[in-house]
Amino acid sequence: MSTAYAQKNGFFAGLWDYLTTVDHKKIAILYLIAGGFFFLVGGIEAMLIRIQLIQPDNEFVSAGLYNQLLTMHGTTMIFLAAMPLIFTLMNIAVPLQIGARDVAFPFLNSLGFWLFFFGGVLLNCSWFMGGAPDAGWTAYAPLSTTSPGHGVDFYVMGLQISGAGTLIGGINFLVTIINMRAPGMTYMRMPLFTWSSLVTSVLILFAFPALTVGLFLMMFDRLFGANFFDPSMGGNHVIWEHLFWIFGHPEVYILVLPLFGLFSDIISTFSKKRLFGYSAMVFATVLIGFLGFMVWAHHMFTTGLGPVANSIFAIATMAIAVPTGIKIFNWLFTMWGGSIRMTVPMLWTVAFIPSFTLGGFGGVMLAAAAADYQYHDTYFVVAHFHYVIVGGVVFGLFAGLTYWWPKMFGTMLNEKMGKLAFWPFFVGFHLTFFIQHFLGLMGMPRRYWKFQPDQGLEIGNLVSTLGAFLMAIGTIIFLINVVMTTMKGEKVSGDPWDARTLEWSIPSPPPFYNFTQTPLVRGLDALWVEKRHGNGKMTPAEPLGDIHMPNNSFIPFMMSLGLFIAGFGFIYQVDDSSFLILAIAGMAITLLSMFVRSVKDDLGYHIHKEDLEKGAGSE
Amino acid sequence: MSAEELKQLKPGQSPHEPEKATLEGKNKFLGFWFFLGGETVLFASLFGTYLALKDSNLDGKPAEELFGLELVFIMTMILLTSSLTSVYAIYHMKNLDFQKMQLWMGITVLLGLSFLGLEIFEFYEYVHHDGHTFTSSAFGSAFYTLVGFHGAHVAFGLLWIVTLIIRNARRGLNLYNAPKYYVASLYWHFIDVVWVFIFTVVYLMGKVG
Amino acid sequence: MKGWMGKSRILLLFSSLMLFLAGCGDPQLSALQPKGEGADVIYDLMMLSVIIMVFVGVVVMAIYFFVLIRFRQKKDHEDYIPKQVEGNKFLELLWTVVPIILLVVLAVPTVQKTFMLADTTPAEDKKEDAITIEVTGKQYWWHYNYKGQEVQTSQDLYIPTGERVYLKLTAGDVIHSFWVPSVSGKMDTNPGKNENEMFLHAYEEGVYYGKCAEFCGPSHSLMDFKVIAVSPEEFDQWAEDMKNVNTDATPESQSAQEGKELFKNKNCIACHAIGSSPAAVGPNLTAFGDRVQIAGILDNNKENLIQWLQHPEEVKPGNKMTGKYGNTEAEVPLTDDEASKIADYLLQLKPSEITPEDAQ
Amino acid sequence: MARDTNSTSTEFYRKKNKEEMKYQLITFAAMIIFTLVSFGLVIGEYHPMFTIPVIILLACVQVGFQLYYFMHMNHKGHALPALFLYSGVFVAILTILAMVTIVWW
Ligand code: HEA
Ligand code: HEA
Ligand SMILES: [Cu+2]
Repeated sequence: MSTAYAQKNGFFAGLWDYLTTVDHKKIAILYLIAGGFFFLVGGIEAMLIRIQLIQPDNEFVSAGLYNQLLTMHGTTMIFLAAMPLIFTLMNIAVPLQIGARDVAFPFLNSLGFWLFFFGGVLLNCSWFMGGAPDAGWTAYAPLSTTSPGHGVDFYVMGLQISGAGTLIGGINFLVTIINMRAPGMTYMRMPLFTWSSLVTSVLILFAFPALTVGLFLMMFDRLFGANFFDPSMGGNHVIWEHLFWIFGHPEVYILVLPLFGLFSDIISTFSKKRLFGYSAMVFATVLIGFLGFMVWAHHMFTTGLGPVANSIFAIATMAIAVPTGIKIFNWLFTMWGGSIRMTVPMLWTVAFIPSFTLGGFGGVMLAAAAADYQYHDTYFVVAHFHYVIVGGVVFGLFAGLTYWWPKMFGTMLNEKMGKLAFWPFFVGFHLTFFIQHFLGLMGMPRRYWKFQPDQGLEIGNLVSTLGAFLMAIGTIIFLINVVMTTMKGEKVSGDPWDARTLEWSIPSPPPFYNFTQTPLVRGLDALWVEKRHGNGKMTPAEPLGDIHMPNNSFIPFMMSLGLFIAGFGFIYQVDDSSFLILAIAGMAITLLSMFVRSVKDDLGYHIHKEDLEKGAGSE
Repeated sequence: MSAEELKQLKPGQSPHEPEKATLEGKNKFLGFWFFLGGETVLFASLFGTYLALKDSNLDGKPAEELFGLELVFIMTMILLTSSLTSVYAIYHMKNLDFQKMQLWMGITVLLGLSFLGLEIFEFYEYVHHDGHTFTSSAFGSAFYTLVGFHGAHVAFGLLWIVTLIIRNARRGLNLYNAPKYYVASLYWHFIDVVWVFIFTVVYLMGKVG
Repeated sequence: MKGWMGKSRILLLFSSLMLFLAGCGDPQLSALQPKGEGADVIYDLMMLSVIIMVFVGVVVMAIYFFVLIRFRQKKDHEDYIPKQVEGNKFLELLWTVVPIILLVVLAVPTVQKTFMLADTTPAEDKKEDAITIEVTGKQYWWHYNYKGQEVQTSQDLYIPTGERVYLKLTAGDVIHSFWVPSVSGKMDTNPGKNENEMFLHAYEEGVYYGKCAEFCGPSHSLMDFKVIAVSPEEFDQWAEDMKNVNTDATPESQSAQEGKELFKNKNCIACHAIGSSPAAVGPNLTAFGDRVQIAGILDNNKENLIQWLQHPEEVKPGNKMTGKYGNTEAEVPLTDDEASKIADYLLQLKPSEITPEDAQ
Repeated sequence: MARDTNSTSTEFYRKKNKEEMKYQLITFAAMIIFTLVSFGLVIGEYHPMFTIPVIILLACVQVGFQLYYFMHMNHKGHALPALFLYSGVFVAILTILAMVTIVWW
């Protein structure tokens, strides 16, 4: 076992390594590849949507296909692109920022990834197996429960599996952040990205079970004849709406909070100042998370809950503007008096502030329940959430990937190209979505395959589509940048940004055990403290000693594969009960893998002190 | 540390909290409690759904007529007792007395099995005597889903504990498996916690009407 | 870098473009040109929120641009280390309290208007003659039942101006949402027991466009309807005419008479009622000749009607009429001749003197 | 791991565990009694407005016993489990409240 960390070569060895890895840095790369791929898929779906809406009465895609495209666009972007890309950032940065050798449960980390991956693949298989889900990403019953074909079944099974992965990931980061911090890394010295990852994980923990239950009920209704949402059998579709949004609203903060944290780190780094109002920022993050659970019904103002419920949820929703505002102003005042370097990550961050603020304003306008009777289910809502999601989450992902790219790959994305990608994306973004506010108010509902001519909606839709093309250009330039950087392969130092936090105190990319010696943290912005008041290096908290590492494992892959197979079985047993065999076989693979995992001792291995001195594993 | 973890622990030795003596154990302990926090929301969603649909029985029997309390009472007593027996198991674990721990875990499993058997019998009766099925009305769907989810938890818990008992029968207690036993017992208690609400909210309140 | 100048120019361009667009929008459709009580009340709330947002936005952007211009790293200042400020109690309190105040200013009218719009019991003195209409949304059309009046129609909703008309909303299949932007906000129509209520109150006569706002299937975007607001006198006459419609009247032209027979023989009548009868499988066709549009989206002329009768799937994908009438074996369920005759029959169904033309 | 074979300390923990076991037994007895009372109230057919709140209260107390004694939440080192459990309970209550109030109208 002691040779496990010897370099293996060859493509298949490399592939096997990635299939079995439990190293958080490699899992980050897996999330990046899969999430990036799904982002492109979701983006292409978005482009098709926009092309269909370029002119009134367009026949570019059929009605049925349009509904599949819009459903898959929303679902893919939220669950298969944004979430995993956020997990990329969390995986690469959180353990390093707190001075840990890995996450608390490396095995579960890998399991989380593979569940997400197979869930996503299952969902997208629907395209090739008779049609994708077509009831919107919100899958409101009874439209979803009565949707013909198997599209919605794929939605249910795919999200169930990938949702389980997310939940596991959330618990993992919680325990990691709580239990694995280096000596001296108190809660109030954690970088904001770590803090917001902590809060996000809490949201995942409490929000996803509601989705799990909702999906089970829908699965039972569609596949096993239950009647939860069927009014003629005493069911009630409002239950689905509640369950979906009890999950769904926290979900949008799950998406944006980690990036709030990231922006805090980036602004502080590139302004050369500590974060203004650190403790207020932490407090605001927690408060947003807390309030996030009490506002879900703002998506249901027109469902008919009555004025009392609507008013309560309207006020609770508005309250979230306060902690968010605290954040906006603290960011501005971090830059105030600083020395701002406009690098590419900073550029995305600086663009985020006004974009997100605008999106937030849209949110507060929506929160005014009475007014939402006009906005709801129109392009005003589409405009709002793309402003916060693209302007907050996607900008953040571009910023974060550029920022941590050197940590992940040891190479630096080209700055010029980065700016070249930024501008078309930024301009295109505003062109696409700003005008949609007005489209909505001028009477264009969302999820419309066609709009009618001569109703004053032409110009707005045309502008919106043109903007989307600009975004595509920006994305493509970013991709070219990635390819060129990888081909050049110029190595950079451990700290290319002159940054402040722990992850920059070790080489890029880090050795697989991260820290040769666990560092001693002496203040907020641990590395900065050493740069200003020490010799620029972290002081070790322990003498050089053996390092205990977990073993790689193929079991997570197998467990997820089993569920993937079972998924098909459950879906198709409606047509032919012999498919139940597939379901049973799949479940058996999963259970058997679990069984193997629990009876086989997994004690890991040690890297010996002597090897560390020789520099084992550092590339 | 790894080889050390497998060293058998004997009565009279330290540590007195073997489940939390290693970092892995501490992680497991914390992670599992968090998981239970999530499970709380999961069951709340099921309870909520049940409460919303409990009167949607269409032409089927309403809850008052359907439920009998004798069986539920017996099941409750069995499950409560099994909670106590697993407490005994952990008590002996803390004294590093492996044999007794295994014994009490075994008793817990037997009680769990009889609970599950009675539950299956109960469902059978409902389906065959009362025509109360999963598909007969929204009430049926909600009832079987809530109680069935609990039953599935029981079944999974049994598989888990049995695996632990058999796997470790020969090698005794050590720092590697102590957290596993501890966490399994937490899980078992949680199942009991859920049952307390099920017998109160579903059966007793159903009977009251 | 000159990027920032570029950016502010873009923003300027935007805002002027937006102002131009805001004035536009179809007056029969736009929520920005309220023509009824609900839309009006909401428009005020919208404007209040816009004012608050503009105020906050100006403050944020002012600080933002100042910071970005003033505190960029200067050339030869790469080594400059700014003061590491921890925070500022006063400022932090300021940007906590001011937003709270602004939100209270927004929240109070929000609550007020939410309750006001939910008030669907007629005032005491209007109780007797308040008009209540049961609205049912179905894939992909709308049905209206004027309670206590024995009048049922589909698609075109006639209401009197100058008073609140009360709606009770349900759905026959999946959720829909009833939205007439220029008159009032939307409300979902739920299948099952959860009936919703709202009111319409049009200030002026007019034909207002209504749309389905809850995703309901392939033809969700084609589920348009019209609200036709006429003067109270005209409305009374309309209701009277509708009540007394003679469903057995023989059409004048030969072709329409044959059309009437075909309407029975080709199975149309199985789903469509003519005359006041409860919500059936398909829209009620009593006043079909006066419809503003066919199927909600096509101009009302014979050519379009024949197109609809022969190829409904091309007009409204996923509709429930396809395959239920005429020759179900054939590629086209009705021959050109049959379709033409049925069209003639339907287009002469004009039982009332009150038509959309009167709503001007 | 510091290996402490000091027998007096072991004795001390043994005693402590035993002491605790006594409380566990009392807890168990209380739980059984609560259950009996709950069933009794229902069988006795008292007024539902009385019965329902009481049996729910009894269930909550009983669950509290499980959590604090059987699951050791009364021990130290359980601050975070408690925090997360109660956060879960908070979301749980919101969910159930919504389901019983704003699902039918
Ligand atoms: C990252 C995702 C994200 C984020 C962060 C938000 C943030 C907010 N959202 Fe949004 N929202 C979505 C994603 C998101 N939303 C999505 C995906 C949907 C639609 C789902 C669907 O139907 O498909 C949606 C829909 C949605 C609705 C339902 C609309 C409808 O369907 O009718 C509402 C209604 O209240 C709402 C409100 C808000 C509010 C008040 C915020 C607040 O958090 C915003 C707070 C921020 C600010 C206000 C700006 C900064 C603050 C200041 C500068 C301080 C001073 C400000 C004031 C005093 C106003 N959102
Ligand atoms: C993370 C979330 C996310 C993101 C990032 C986006 C990004 C985009 N979204 Fe969307 N969107 C949603 C989440 C998201 N969206 C959701 C939840 C819905 C609601 C769905 C529903 O109603 O159910 C929705 C709905 C939605 C609609 C409304 C559809 C309707 O109601 O009918 C529209 C319309 O304009 C739209 C457009 C866009 C556009 C133009 C982008 C752009 O920003 C995309 C930019 C990316 C690209 C343009 C990719 C470019 C890639 C290439 C060009 C490929 C190159 C190829 C190779 C190298 C192979 N989205
Ligand atoms: Cu929300």
